[in-house]
Amino acid sequence: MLELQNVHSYYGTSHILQGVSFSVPSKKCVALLGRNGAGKSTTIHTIAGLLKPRRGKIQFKERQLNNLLPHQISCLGIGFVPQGRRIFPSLTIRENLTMAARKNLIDRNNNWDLERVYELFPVLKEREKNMGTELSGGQQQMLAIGRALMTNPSFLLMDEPSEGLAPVIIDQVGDIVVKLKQEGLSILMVEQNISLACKVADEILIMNKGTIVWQGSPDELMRNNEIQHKYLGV
Amino acid sequence: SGSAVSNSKSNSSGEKDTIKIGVILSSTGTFAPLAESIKNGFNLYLEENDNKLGGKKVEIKFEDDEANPQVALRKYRQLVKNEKVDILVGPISSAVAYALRDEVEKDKIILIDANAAGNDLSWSKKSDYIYRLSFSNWQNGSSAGEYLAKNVGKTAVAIAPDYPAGKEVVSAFKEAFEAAGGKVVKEIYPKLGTNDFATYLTDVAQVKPELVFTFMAGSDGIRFVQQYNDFGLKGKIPLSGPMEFGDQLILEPTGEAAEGIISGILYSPWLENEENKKFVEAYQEKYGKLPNTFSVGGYDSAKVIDIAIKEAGSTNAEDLIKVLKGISFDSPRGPITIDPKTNNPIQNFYIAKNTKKDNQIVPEVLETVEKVTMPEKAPAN
Amino acid sequence: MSIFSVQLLTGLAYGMLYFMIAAGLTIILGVMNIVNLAHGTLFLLGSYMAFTFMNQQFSFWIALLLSVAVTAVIGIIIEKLFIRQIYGKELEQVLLTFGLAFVIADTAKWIWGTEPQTMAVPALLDSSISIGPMVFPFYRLFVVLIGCLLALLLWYFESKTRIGAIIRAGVDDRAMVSALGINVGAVFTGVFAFGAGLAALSGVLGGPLIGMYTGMESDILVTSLIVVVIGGLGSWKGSFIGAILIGLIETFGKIWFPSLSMLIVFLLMVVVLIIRPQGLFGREVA
Amino acid sequence: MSILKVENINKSFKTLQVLQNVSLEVQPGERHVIIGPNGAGKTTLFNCITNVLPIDSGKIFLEGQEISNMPSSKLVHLGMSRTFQKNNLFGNLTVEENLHLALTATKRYRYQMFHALTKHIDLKKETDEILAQWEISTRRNVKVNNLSYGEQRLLEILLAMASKPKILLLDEPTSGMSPAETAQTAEMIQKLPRTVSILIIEHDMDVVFSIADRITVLHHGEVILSGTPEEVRNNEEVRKIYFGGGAKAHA
Amino acid sequence: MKKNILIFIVFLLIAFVLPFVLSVYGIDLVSEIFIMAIFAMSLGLIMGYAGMVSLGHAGFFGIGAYTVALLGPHIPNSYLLLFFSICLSGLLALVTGAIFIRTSKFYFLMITLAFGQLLFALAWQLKQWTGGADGMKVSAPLNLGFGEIVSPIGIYSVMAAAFIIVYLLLRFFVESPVGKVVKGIMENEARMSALGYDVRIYKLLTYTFSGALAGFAGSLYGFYNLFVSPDVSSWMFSGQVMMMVIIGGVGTLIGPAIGAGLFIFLQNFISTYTERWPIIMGALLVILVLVGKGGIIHWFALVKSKIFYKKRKNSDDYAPQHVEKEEVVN
Ligand SMILES: Nc1ncnc2c1ncn2[C@@H]1O[C@H](COP(=O)(O)OP(=O)(O)OP(=O)(O)O)[C@@H](O)[C@H]1O
Ligand SMILES: Nc1ncnc2c1ncn2[C@@H]1O[C@H](COP(=O)(O)OP(=O)(O)OP(=O)(O)O)[C@@H](O)[C@H]1O
Ligand SMILES: [Mg+2]
Ligand SMILES: [Mg+2]
Repeated sequence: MLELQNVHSYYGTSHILQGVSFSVPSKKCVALLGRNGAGKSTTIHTIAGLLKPRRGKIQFKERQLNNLLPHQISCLGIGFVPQGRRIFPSLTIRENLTMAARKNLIDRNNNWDLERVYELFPVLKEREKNMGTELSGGQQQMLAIGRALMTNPSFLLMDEPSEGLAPVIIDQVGDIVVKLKQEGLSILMVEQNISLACKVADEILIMNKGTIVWQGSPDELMRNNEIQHKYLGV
Repeated sequence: SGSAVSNSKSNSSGEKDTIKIGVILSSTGTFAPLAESIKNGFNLYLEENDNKLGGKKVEIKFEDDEANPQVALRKYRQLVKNEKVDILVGPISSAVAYALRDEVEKDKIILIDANAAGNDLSWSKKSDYIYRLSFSNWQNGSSAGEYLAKNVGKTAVAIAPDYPAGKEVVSAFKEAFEAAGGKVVKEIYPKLGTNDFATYLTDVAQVKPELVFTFMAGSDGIRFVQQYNDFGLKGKIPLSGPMEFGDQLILEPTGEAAEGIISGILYSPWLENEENKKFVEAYQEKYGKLPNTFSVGGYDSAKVIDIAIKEAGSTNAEDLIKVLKGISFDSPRGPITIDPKTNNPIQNFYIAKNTKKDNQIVPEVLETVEKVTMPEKAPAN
Repeated sequence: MSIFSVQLLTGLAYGMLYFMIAAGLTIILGVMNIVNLAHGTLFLLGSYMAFTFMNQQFSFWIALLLSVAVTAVIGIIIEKLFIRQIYGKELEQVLLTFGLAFVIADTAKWIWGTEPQTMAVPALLDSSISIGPMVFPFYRLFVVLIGCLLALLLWYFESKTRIGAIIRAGVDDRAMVSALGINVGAVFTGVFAFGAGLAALSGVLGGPLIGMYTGMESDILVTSLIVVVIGGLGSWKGSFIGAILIGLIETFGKIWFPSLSMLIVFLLMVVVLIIRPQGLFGREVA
Repeated sequence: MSILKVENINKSFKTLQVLQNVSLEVQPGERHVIIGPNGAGKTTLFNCITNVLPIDSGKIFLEGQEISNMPSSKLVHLGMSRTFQKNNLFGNLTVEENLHLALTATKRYRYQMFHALTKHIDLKKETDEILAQWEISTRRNVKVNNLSYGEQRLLEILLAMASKPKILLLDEPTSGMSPAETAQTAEMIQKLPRTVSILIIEHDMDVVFSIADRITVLHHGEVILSGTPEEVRNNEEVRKIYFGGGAKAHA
Repeated sequence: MKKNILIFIVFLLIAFVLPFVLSVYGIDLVSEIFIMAIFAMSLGLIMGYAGMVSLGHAGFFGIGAYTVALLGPHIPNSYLLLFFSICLSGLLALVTGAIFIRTSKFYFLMITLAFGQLLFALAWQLKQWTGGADGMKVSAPLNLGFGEIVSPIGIYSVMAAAFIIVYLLLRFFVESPVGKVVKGIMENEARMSALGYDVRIYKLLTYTFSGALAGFAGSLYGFYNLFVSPDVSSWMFSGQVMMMVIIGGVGTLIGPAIGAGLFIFLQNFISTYTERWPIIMGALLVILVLVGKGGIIHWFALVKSKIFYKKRKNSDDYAPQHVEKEEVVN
């Protein structure tokens, strides 16, 4: 569904992504792991169009994304849960959700709307009149996920969705991801929480210094202590 | 030092056959229409005289002082020290005139005041280097006072913007009006640039004077005249004012709302004299519109330079001073003489009533006030 | 009717005029966070264009529509060519819009000359009603009506459409909004044009009351800035209440403290900001 | 005497009561962890202790001195400093400048007006030490906005420690850190001398159990349990509301 | 540091040579530019180093100028007059600043605008003392202990010296702890107070310092111009100075001074050549924003980096300022 071929990205003159290639098959979840500063978020940003790749090819459902603008990419059905949540402080929680709302054009019966998001995260409904930043850190994370769902994506980019969440909620997020997958979404997820990643992902990628250094199934990773130690420091 | 430099220069330029004239006006901001009119008048005179004044080719430099004395001083230095102009033609704003006053004294440069009407230029801040060709606030305020008291009403409310000219005009009016037996029952000073006079008009309606005397220039004047009409005071309480309410700048935009206003004017395009006929024709030809009082100020400023240089046979300041004091000539507004006691023109004012003629509002002259002369000293009060 | 209530009405009408003048800026500065110092010139442009259209024998209302439309298009051009490149950089916006204001105002002076002008009240509204000792021009009541309609429009824009939320979000984090699939650029262009159009609208409707004159742009600008700031950035409600407050205070200030007429608005602003540093209805996060 | 004592504080936002009669005590040298579900009021508690938010009622003592209404800037000088859950740094300044600002806060010369800051040798020395200790000397001149998220999290802690506090309040210091960095941070916290007491909010159970002397559980703004790690780990209710079923509460 | 000293020496040389190559008028104009440069630098300080954008700074300038004008006839000692101006404007800045710094950003801009306008109106209305809108003449000869200074060269030297002193003061200030701290506050006020700084004191110190310098510039202007009118404290003048600062480059010290020079030069000469000077001036401003990387000063940096072509460090003090949103809680 999504395919990166030899992608190179830069911030100014610093060469961050140095030839990244991988693909995310349809209805699968791929997790991207790696140390801080490895370039995971940069990868996500490059896919979402927030950063233009200098070289390489990004393809989504036969469409080349390289030269599209972020909103065009999003409209192709790519949802985005950013790292650090990036909730809009001047909007209420409800507005944070409604402003992103977009109809599901492919599957009408499976539409994400306000009600469904509220059902998923009831606390958001309780607080819907509050400003976005008046939520606790974890609640903001829920809001960021909800906001991405409101765009009814067929592909979800999640940058550390479990950050700042209580263990019980992390479990819940894991369940949600699995459920979303079942509903037909494909997911690229950056995670620091290895056990979560291994629980929900079909495939694991490990990134280091801007390249993919390891690729395999969760089981393989769990068994490979050397890799875990070398790249993840566990 | 600076003065030494300009001295030697003005001496040497006495023999040159071109003169350089610097014109400082306020071309941006509220005063822009006045500046443009003066410039038009000045240029018209030059054109009529083959771009020569006093037989010398004229090189002219226009500068914009933005109605700010600080900017004006900088422009002044630029003109006098850099461009080395021989004669200055001067400012719209009185504040600028006062700021320039000491400088022209120091540099010994003649300043022909084409507009600034501040009284003190003729009184406490009078200078031998400054000659006014327009009119003073005292003249403008007092001219209609006597007529109004005798023919229109005995009690008046006076309204003028809250700045020096406003106060000067009103106090001159009050002096003349009360000397003729009238009484100013209330003075109102709205801020400059007031959008809404409704409050004041309500007040006037309450006080019920026999007449209202208002000094408002430019768009303030237009708004006042309109609102006086809108709020139903027109026709109930006669409105009067100084020259502004009989001038083209206000009559043209306000149209019928200005009908009936009595004003003390010093010029109108319909004044009947030879000079004026020629002037209006030429002006209309060149600019496609009627001249106003300020155009005449510009025109006369050029004219007075022309005559003075001819008579003095020199552009040297000291020589010019000798002839400028008491100089007289025929202007489109009638005969004028520069009073050596005040360096201010002695001129006729006309009591006029705005009347509709051929679908146009025209200030119709009711009476001529001959030779309005500024007193030598500020009236004591 | 007592004189007091006449003054009250006057103040109210005056406040509505203020609100109308500031409406465009409420959007562009208040909601979009663009320091638009060209607001006054857009206002001026609106009234001058309507003036010309009316001289071409168009009716007041057609002239109104035309000049609003043209100004909105100018707004689009300004946004696309210039503003777009400096979102979030307030100081550069100051410089740029100030430069534009210079250019537009001087061009207007070039085209329409320096003489002060005024606009005729449309025949339909050219009457007056008497209230107590005074007659009150009908057109002023019309302005009150327009003010209310504008408030309604802004309210609708703010709470019944997503646009208001999108703009505010765009100000917070532009990239994030576009990553949610919204063409922020287009929305911003549109809203800027809307704000410019509003400026022109109030220019035309204010024409018969204020007229057109050189240097008017800065008077209008300062007035609008004060209204927006007293009301608090980002809220039409603030501008609305703020404007009425200014109208009333100025009107009664003229009566009670005539010598302070120059200061009264500024004093009011200082007092309001001392009591509420973010304006009457401003959001805390400015 | 406890170093920090919170007595019955209450805090509400409009109608929402966020903290209810919260009491808490931190002993000198103690590593005290606060856990609780999202929205339990942990960050709010920090904000109240540091007077970023005013409390509605209750009292707070630092080494026996009441600090309930003391401006947050003053608390630093009394020996309390904190980090923020969401990075709160000087994004346009470099790492070094960030550290300078943090270090200067407690220097005597912080009100000097005409003498160059960088001329102070102690400042340079301390900065160098910190950079070397955390192996980020190479990042010294990098603008903070250009650091990766995890690196920013680390700097967040370093800024708080710069004032050499007696008690350090850390709000989810390891969130956003990779397992490697998390382990490193936990180790660093453990290594801090016992002269520094630490109150810490954390969701990573590995970290919690590796450093905690004592754990307080907050739920709906109320302290439901305060005890040793063992007690907390074995508490059924905490397991239900916080750890969840599959969580590695017994890591 | 070495680089700074070099630049400084070059500047001294230029200042020393200029009077020999310029006409009397040129010397006059450059003297005025020095004064405006001091004024612009004072505003540049709070704008670029403390994030306080004021539209009322001309108020302090006016205080300085009017102090000289009003006290000049009674106090013959120029040093004393300058001292009074500085104290008075500094004091006023301290008092008003204590109120104003409660507001921020745009609200600060507007409350300072009101402040300037109030002073403007005061000068306008106190006609007995100030001459009202007509302005007043300054009769205070400049005498610094070596006779009355009247010649253009003399004035020039005084203004140049004043400029250099102020520049050095400012340079020391921005490098000092207070200067650095206030810059940190501009970046992130909440964090500064969490780090233990009393934010208000620092802002107030800086504002006061800046106000006093503006007053100093104003008093120099009084001596130079020998005439003051309320326009010296109008918002238009404040606006112009703000233009100078932005044109030159916010966040640098010398930028605003360069901006002042350019602005005055343009204001003076464009209008000499065309009546349509506002269009040209406006267009120049627009172009400056579109091609200028946040002020003229950065062009120098650009040129320099082109010439020397050495890799600059990742962070450079020339990078345009970009004020981030503050995040208070969480
Ligand atoms: N805006 C930026 N400008 C310059 N460099 C940047 C920028 N953002 C990130 N970097 C650099 O790019 C590298 C990769 O950053 P990235 O954010 O992709 O890391 P990451 O893998 O997501 O790390 P983390 O787990 O900490 O989020 C880092 O070295 C970082 O310093
Ligand atoms: N400024 C505010 N206005 C209104 N409500 C607020 C505000 N700040 C926090 N809250 C609410 O108070 C509650 C507690 O928030 P707090 O940030 O303390 O949670 P937390 O325990 O730190 O959670 P997390 O682990 O998710 O960070 C939440 O429900 C939050 O929505
Ligand atoms: Mg990342
Ligand atoms: Mg929290």
